[in-house]
Amino acid sequence: MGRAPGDIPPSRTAAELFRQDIREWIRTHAPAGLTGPPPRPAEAAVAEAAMEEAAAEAAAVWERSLLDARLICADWQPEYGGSGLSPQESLVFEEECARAGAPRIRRGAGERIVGPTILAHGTEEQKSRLLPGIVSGEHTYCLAYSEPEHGSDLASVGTRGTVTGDEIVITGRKAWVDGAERADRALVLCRTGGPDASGHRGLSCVVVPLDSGNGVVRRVVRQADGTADCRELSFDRSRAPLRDVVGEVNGGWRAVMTGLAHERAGRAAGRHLGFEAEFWDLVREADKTGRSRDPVIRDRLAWAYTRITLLRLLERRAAARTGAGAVPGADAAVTHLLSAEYHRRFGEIALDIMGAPALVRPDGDGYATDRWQEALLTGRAGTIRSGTAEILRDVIAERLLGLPKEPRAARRRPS
Amino acid sequence: MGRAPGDIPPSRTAAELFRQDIREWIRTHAPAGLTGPPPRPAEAAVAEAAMEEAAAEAAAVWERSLLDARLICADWQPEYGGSGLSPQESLVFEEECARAGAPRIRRGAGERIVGPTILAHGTEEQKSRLLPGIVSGEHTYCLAYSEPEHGSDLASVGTRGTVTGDEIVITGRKAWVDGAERADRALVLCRTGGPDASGHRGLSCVVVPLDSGNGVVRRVVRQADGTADCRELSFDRSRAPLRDVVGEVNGGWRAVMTGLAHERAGRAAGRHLGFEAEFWDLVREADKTGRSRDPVIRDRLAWAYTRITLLRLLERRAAARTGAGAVPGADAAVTHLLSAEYHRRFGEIALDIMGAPALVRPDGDGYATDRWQEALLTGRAGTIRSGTAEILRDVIAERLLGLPKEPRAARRRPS
Amino acid sequence: MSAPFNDDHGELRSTVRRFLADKSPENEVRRLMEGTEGFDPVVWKQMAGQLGLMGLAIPERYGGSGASFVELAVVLEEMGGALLCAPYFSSVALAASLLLASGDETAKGDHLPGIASGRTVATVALAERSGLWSEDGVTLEGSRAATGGWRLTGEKHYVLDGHVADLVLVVARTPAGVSVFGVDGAGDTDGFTATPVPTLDQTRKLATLSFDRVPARLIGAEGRGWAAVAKMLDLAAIALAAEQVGGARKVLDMAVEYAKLRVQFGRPIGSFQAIKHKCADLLLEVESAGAAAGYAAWAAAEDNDEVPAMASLAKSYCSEAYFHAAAENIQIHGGIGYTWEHPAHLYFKRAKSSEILFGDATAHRELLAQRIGI
Amino acid sequence: MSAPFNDDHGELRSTVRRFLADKSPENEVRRLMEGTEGFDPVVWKQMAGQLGLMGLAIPERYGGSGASFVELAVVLEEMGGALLCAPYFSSVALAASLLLASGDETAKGDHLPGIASGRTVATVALAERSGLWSEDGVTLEGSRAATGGWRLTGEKHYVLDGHVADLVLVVARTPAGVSVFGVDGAGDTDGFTATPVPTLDQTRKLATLSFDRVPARLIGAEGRGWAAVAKMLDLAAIALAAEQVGGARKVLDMAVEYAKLRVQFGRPIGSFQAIKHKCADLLLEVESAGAAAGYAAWAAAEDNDEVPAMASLAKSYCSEAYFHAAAENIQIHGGIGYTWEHPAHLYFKRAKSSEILFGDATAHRELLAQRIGI
Repeated sequence: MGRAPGDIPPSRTAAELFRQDIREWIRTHAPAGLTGPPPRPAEAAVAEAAMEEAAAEAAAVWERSLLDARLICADWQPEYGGSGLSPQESLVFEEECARAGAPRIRRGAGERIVGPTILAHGTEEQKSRLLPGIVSGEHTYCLAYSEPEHGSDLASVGTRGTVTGDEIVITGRKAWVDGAERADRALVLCRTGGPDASGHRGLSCVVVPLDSGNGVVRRVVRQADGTADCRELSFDRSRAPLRDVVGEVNGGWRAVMTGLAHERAGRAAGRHLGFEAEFWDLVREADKTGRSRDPVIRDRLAWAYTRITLLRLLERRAAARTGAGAVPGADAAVTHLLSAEYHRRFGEIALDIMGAPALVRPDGDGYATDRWQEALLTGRAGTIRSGTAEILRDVIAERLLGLPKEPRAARRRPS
Repeated sequence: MGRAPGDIPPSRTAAELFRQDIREWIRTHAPAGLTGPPPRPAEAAVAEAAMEEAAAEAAAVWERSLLDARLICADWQPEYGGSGLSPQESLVFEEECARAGAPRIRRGAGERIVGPTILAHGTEEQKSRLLPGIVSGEHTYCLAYSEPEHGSDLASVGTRGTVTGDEIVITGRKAWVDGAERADRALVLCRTGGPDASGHRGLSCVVVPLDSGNGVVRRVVRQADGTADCRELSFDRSRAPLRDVVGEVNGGWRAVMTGLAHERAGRAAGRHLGFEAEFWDLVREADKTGRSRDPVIRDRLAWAYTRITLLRLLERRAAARTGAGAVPGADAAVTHLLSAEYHRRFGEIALDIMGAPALVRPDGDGYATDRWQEALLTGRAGTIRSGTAEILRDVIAERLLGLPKEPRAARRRPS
Repeated sequence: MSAPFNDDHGELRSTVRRFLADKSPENEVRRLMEGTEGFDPVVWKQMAGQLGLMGLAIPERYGGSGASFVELAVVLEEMGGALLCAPYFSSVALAASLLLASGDETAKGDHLPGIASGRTVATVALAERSGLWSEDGVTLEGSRAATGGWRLTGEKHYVLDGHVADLVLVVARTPAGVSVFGVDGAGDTDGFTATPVPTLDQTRKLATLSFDRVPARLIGAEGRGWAAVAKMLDLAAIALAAEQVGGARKVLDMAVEYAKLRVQFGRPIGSFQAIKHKCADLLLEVESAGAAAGYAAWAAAEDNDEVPAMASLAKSYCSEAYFHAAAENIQIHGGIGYTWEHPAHLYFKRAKSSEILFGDATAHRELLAQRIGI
Repeated sequence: MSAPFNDDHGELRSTVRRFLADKSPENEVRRLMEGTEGFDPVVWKQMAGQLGLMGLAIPERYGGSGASFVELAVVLEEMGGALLCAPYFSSVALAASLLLASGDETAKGDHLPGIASGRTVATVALAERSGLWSEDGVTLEGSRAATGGWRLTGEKHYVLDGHVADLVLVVARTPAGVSVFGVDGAGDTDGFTATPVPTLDQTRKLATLSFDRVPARLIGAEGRGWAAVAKMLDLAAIALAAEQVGGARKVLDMAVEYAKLRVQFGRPIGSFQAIKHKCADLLLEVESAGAAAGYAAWAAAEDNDEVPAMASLAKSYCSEAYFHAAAENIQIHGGIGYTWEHPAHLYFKRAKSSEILFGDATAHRELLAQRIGI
């Protein structure tokens, strides 16, 4: 009788006991200047912004403490540098950091995608060798799957990987690579199969060093929101050791799918905490101008609060399910889609509330934006990255509801 | 320089000159008791309802006057019983009838679909023989295209038509037949082609008498809105003269397409006049309860008024274009879709405004509904009939925007 | 289809589901909805006797089994899915909740055991002609009779199962303010008439009650009734939200099943992206609705201070999700889905009615804004 | 794609379209939007001289060609489609409209010929820090100087092209009420500064103007200025709606072209129903927007009593249609559509900005409700 944990916030589960410990630990370890005083989620975003400007020293102390306590990639097993936190405990850790105004320290694509992919499909040797470097920050990874010509259609990937002795040699071009600027390694999806291995057959995932001597060229691509980061990588006979293929050679598709599910789950994870802080900040803006007394605006704010709450509840459910052994799969598409579509709409609501002042950007080089303008713009990217909203709906309908796939036209042979 | 007529309401076009004449004609010919006094569109619906109860005599006088003036199917050429009104003039006639509170007298599917199909694809002999009977009301038609198994997929029609000498013999079952109760003839879509003529090849349209001696059985189907009309027809070796095939034998698909476009155009035609009347009645209800002071309700009412206005403008455009010689085609899908989706939403808004009183139906046999409940329920049918909203969007995208068709799976051979 | 997050059926859920599949199949629903009473007394007895459903969330000292609102929500979800025709919502979610909130030990002791055992069908009469479920809307007059005791005069509308209730809890206005009274609805109480009215949603009966100096017993303190009513309204919103989740799950299942089987244009219609994405959106909404209603029910069980906000959040979200799902279910079924024989319209009408009952989505979003301090 | 209802290009439309294709291609738009001035004076002269665009809707007696708002709307539609960077909207749709509405023959005779010939770049300064385009929002003070004449003191914000205007029409408050004044913006007017501000939509420049006892000339009667401003606001709404239609048509064309060419999963993405239906919905909205803006422009040309309602109807509908189309254009393009190099974001930013300018869709729907008597 009753429901599974996660459905109902249990007051005395392991995760809640963990909450007391971790709250105390954060209180004693987060250096002054990092932690905002009031335990209100509304302050978290501000605190996170302040963090960027905080003395590098305080940040380094905090990182050191987290590393010592194995609280970076904390859900990974101790042998790889984590603490083996359950998904519920990880969520509690997120919540408590937000509550204390202490920034999480994350390892980007390495934590979100590459690690989970190696954990699921890598050899024991790969796990022991590669994962600790992600945790420690020694190596920073990016994900080089998409290509300019193929976008979300990863089965059409054309980048070649040629196995030569104990090496694999990569040539091709990758686009929409988040974090390529800072990364020193990429998990690259390439085509290693013969001419008859089209589509998702004959693909491999391999860790490639992004050394300048390795034929790798970075290209900066400016985005609609004004930011300009390296987002394209081209490989010209770039070499990687064969032992760094994750999953089988020609058997990379499963690794891709695992990575994508983790990517979506990771993008949704804990986002409601930031959303909630941002929401209350917007309410305060609306209070200032009196817009929060307008019934139409109130209706939209209540809508937004409802979505944030739903994200929180669904994330708890997801954590409970993953905690019970489920691999993030199609349901990661659900939370990612909800989260991305919420934030897209939030940006629109925010600008409606701001009114005329939203016409003007802050001073600054390039195309500086305030946070509401940024929300409006980046919101548009959220329903494109990690699979467009359209692809996510296909995934949800086919995998969760069992609806039949569309009849496919004959696939064009990838070039 | 400037725009085509229809875009801008021209003040001195032929249609506007016609308006003066027809307004005067209606004033002198509509019998007392039929015409409501105030020339406000808001009253038209009330007047139309009153009409139903008005003395049959007044209605008969009005019908006689309209017939004498050739104002039933008034856009058909004089040789078939009409006055050859241009589309703009037809619209003016609609508007003026609504303004005067005088009911239009229409000939249902005969006027909306069968007539236009015969005009486009029939022989001269068919036009002369069949059309005047539609105008006069001697014969009432219904459209028997869809089948229970195939719904909107008319190319899968399985009803057989076998040519035997100078007759065609029909066997099969048809569903979603509007007006089958009152009709004495049906335009039936049947499969006359051989076994290799699948899909839209090998179909024929034929006028079939619905005499009880002709193997025709009517079945009453009750609808979700509580109404119960004959809506299914089954044919068991029902016979029709071969000369009543409209278009070529096995060449019925073009006739089907013409009919559907006219059906959609006809369903949209003049509907904004009724919508407007209904809208103002709803506003009066909202005034009574004070709901019209609620900003969220005001926003929805303004939304509704906007859509009605757009329908009026788009209909004027469409009339101008048809007047300039265009055959109603994919753009009929546009106005029909707008109109159907508007009214679906209108029913929801109406119930939101009514609140708790909408929980209670009026007294009466069966499932009596008030007009707002009826709007809510029938609104759901509007986006299904005459092609679902999904099919209409395909039509719009493929024919107006030129987007490629979906790859088709191998079509199953119709049984 | 098994709903992907919905791994929380539990034994209660499957027991109730089996019972309803047996006792409340579609033909029974149609039989009862055409009648005036609107429920089957035999099934009602079984619900109480075999399953103990009426007393589920009533404390043991009043004859219940002392489970929580969470279990009640599971039952209501299943009933919503089956469109069960019975005065369960009115007796349990409304009347028992109001009695429990009243703080009146005598009234609780008098009435809850009857409700828990199913002997007493009870309801709450709150709204009046204006159709408001708010304190302002209460005008029915309670006055002290010269002979002692109280008399009620006025009309109540939109009273769930008011024509079959043995006990009617009436929210009235006395000189001291809003007060709750108990009225005997079953016997030939002088001055009291209950008239069933035809309903948009035929599976839930409503009545108009008229009171002409009807003797009544005060429940709780005079003039202090609104606090209990307000609490009941929150619980009613959560209970309706649970029902709505059950209904929404059911129509999504129907739509998905049909989309897999129905072939048009040579393909199952579920292979068309338009249908597929409709279903995907409905799944998102149904799962979100389930999360909202489930959490709200947990808050109700804990009786914590999240109840008011979560009640309005759940009611507004689940109302819209259910209506959307019920509407799209008709659309996906096409012409078939609009016929009287097909059950789609029953859910559609239930969805719209339960959206309107106790305040629509817009009204509850405004309440939510107030309750979170905007 | 040729828009199916859009068979009304006419010669003016094609002339303007060719001119803009030549003079305002994307690289020019990008060059000008990065600069401060925000327009190319050479092209500006050609617009006035070769095409006579500035004087199009200005009566002949003031040096214009006396065409109507309908023709002006055609030009604005094309400019919206090309994202022309120039102070055309501010000079023609705002300043000329306000002068024409002012009833001040002297002011019209003084200023309209300059605007019509393109010699005078003019604008209107109405909103202040609060960002309201309403009578309430006007606080900038106009007072009589001891030496005679008027002086203005205060700040104006969100002034279109305020930093390049030769003539600024300032809406100010004097003891008698709201009044309109002319201020020389070009020279070194004492106490007057115009500061360009960075804009969300870089293709339309805004400035903050500050006035410290700036000499100004009263236009129209003191205290009677709001009627003319209100009329100008209606015309500005219609003009913006026309621009929005042009922009929306353009992004729909872009999206459809891309959907036909871009292959994903072995098919052009335009063959996927999800994309197809998005485009179909956009077409409905773009055509509806075109009908609304066209009819509103006709009402403006006739100067009839439908203008206020149609202005709000067109502004609210076209704002949302354009934003929706611009947003879906990015979505349909995917990652490419979110890059700076791709023009999609320029339209997206223009769409959002023009939605906010002069009141957003919600505000105009409320106005519409008032104007039709709800």
